[in-house]
Amino acid sequence: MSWSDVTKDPIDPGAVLARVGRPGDGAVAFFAGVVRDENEGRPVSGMEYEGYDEMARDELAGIVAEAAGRAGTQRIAAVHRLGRLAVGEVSVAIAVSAPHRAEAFAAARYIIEEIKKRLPVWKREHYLDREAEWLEGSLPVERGNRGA
Amino acid sequence: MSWSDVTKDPIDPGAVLARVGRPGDGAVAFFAGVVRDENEGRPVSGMEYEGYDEMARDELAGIVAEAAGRAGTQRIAAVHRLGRLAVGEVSVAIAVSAPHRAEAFAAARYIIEEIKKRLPVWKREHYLDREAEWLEGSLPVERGNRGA
Amino acid sequence: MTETNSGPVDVTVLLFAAHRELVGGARDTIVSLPERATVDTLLARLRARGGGWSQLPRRAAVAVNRRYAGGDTVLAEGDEVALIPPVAGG
Amino acid sequence: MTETNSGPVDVTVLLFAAHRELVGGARDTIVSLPERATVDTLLARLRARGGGWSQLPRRAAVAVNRRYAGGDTVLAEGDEVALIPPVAGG
Repeated sequence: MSWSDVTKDPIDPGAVLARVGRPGDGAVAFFAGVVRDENEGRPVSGMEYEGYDEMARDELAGIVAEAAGRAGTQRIAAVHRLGRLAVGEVSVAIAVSAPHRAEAFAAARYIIEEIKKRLPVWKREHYLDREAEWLEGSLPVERGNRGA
Repeated sequence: MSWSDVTKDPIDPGAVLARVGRPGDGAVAFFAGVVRDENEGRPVSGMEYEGYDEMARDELAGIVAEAAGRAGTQRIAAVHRLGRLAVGEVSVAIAVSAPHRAEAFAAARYIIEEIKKRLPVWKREHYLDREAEWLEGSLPVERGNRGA
Repeated sequence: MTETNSGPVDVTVLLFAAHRELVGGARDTIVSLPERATVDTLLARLRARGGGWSQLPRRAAVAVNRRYAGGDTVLAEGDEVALIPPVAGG
Repeated sequence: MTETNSGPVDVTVLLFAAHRELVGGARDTIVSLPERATVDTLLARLRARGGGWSQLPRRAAVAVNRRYAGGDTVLAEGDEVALIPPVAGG
């Protein structure tokens, strides 16, 4: 069964990878987002992730379920980190196993793209040379009313 | 620097992942091919990979260099296994880190597609219920003469 | 959630990130609204408070009870209404 | 590799996987060819040996000294010529 989480605990890529795979799967795709040491030429010291935790958890589970439906695999694991992260720390990790590679790649890619569009998470970049600031993001498109 | 190998030793995905990444890279993409327990409905007991070792090593290094040029990253690791593999064992693993996710995904995908087109490796599938056989593959397209 | 069919409704408003800082740092605030008020009514009320509140975007993404919802969504007693600034996860 | 400009040339032929089994299991075989023989000349000679050899594909992918090479590639003394069955890595 698929698994997802939004957490303040550090992410271990190996543990995320270990959640997928079964004897009928020939392909494993994995993606990790990592805090960079610079952004548009400015030296970065770290990143602070704020989330609407309860909704982010539901939304991530929804994104994973959509990817599972499209790819025809239930072997998906996705986790997003919150809190203050240092350069080089993993902010998001996604693992998918599937019988063949096209579905595995497509599902991993779908999940990271939807996270960037919809997951209620915000990041404040901390710089070496000036005050921290919230990064510009994407306005989520409404996906049906509350009853939908 | 990029790294590649063709080997009879078991592949450790974590060790391949650990070969990429640097502080300026925000994205890590990874792919692993795994021996499946069935193929077109036939139960499979394992896979035997034969390679033209010396050429395969050169060809994989060439594929990785091409991917590095396209993606603009030197943080690539790729390894292909030879010999007899059990179901669930990793036959190929590819890790790429890059500043952004599009290049990382594209490079990982390019490498596995080119491996399947060009790497001088053959596989003989072993079945539970009948004799092993060589799987059909793709005829490599000649890429320039020997002096090219 | 069942709507009460008489009198005002109280909803909990949640603010995050840049929005939260705009109004001075509180994540939750309770707002009383007339019966059958919509998300858009709520946003207009919040902006009318003046100060940092007036700088909240005129149209924002909103989640009602943790699902994205349109401006014409009618609010009910006890709803959790979150203003969602442009998201930047990953 | 420098070509010798007189007499026959000896090349090492490598066979793999299904090709290797077709001719009875030896990976390497030395073949003597006339001066300026090409890859296609070599393939024709091998097929002419009869038995399993005659079942080698008429046109196969070939690598000369570990690089893919065309049928009109001229062979030189000491070249390593590999017949490459359709590949199936990954």
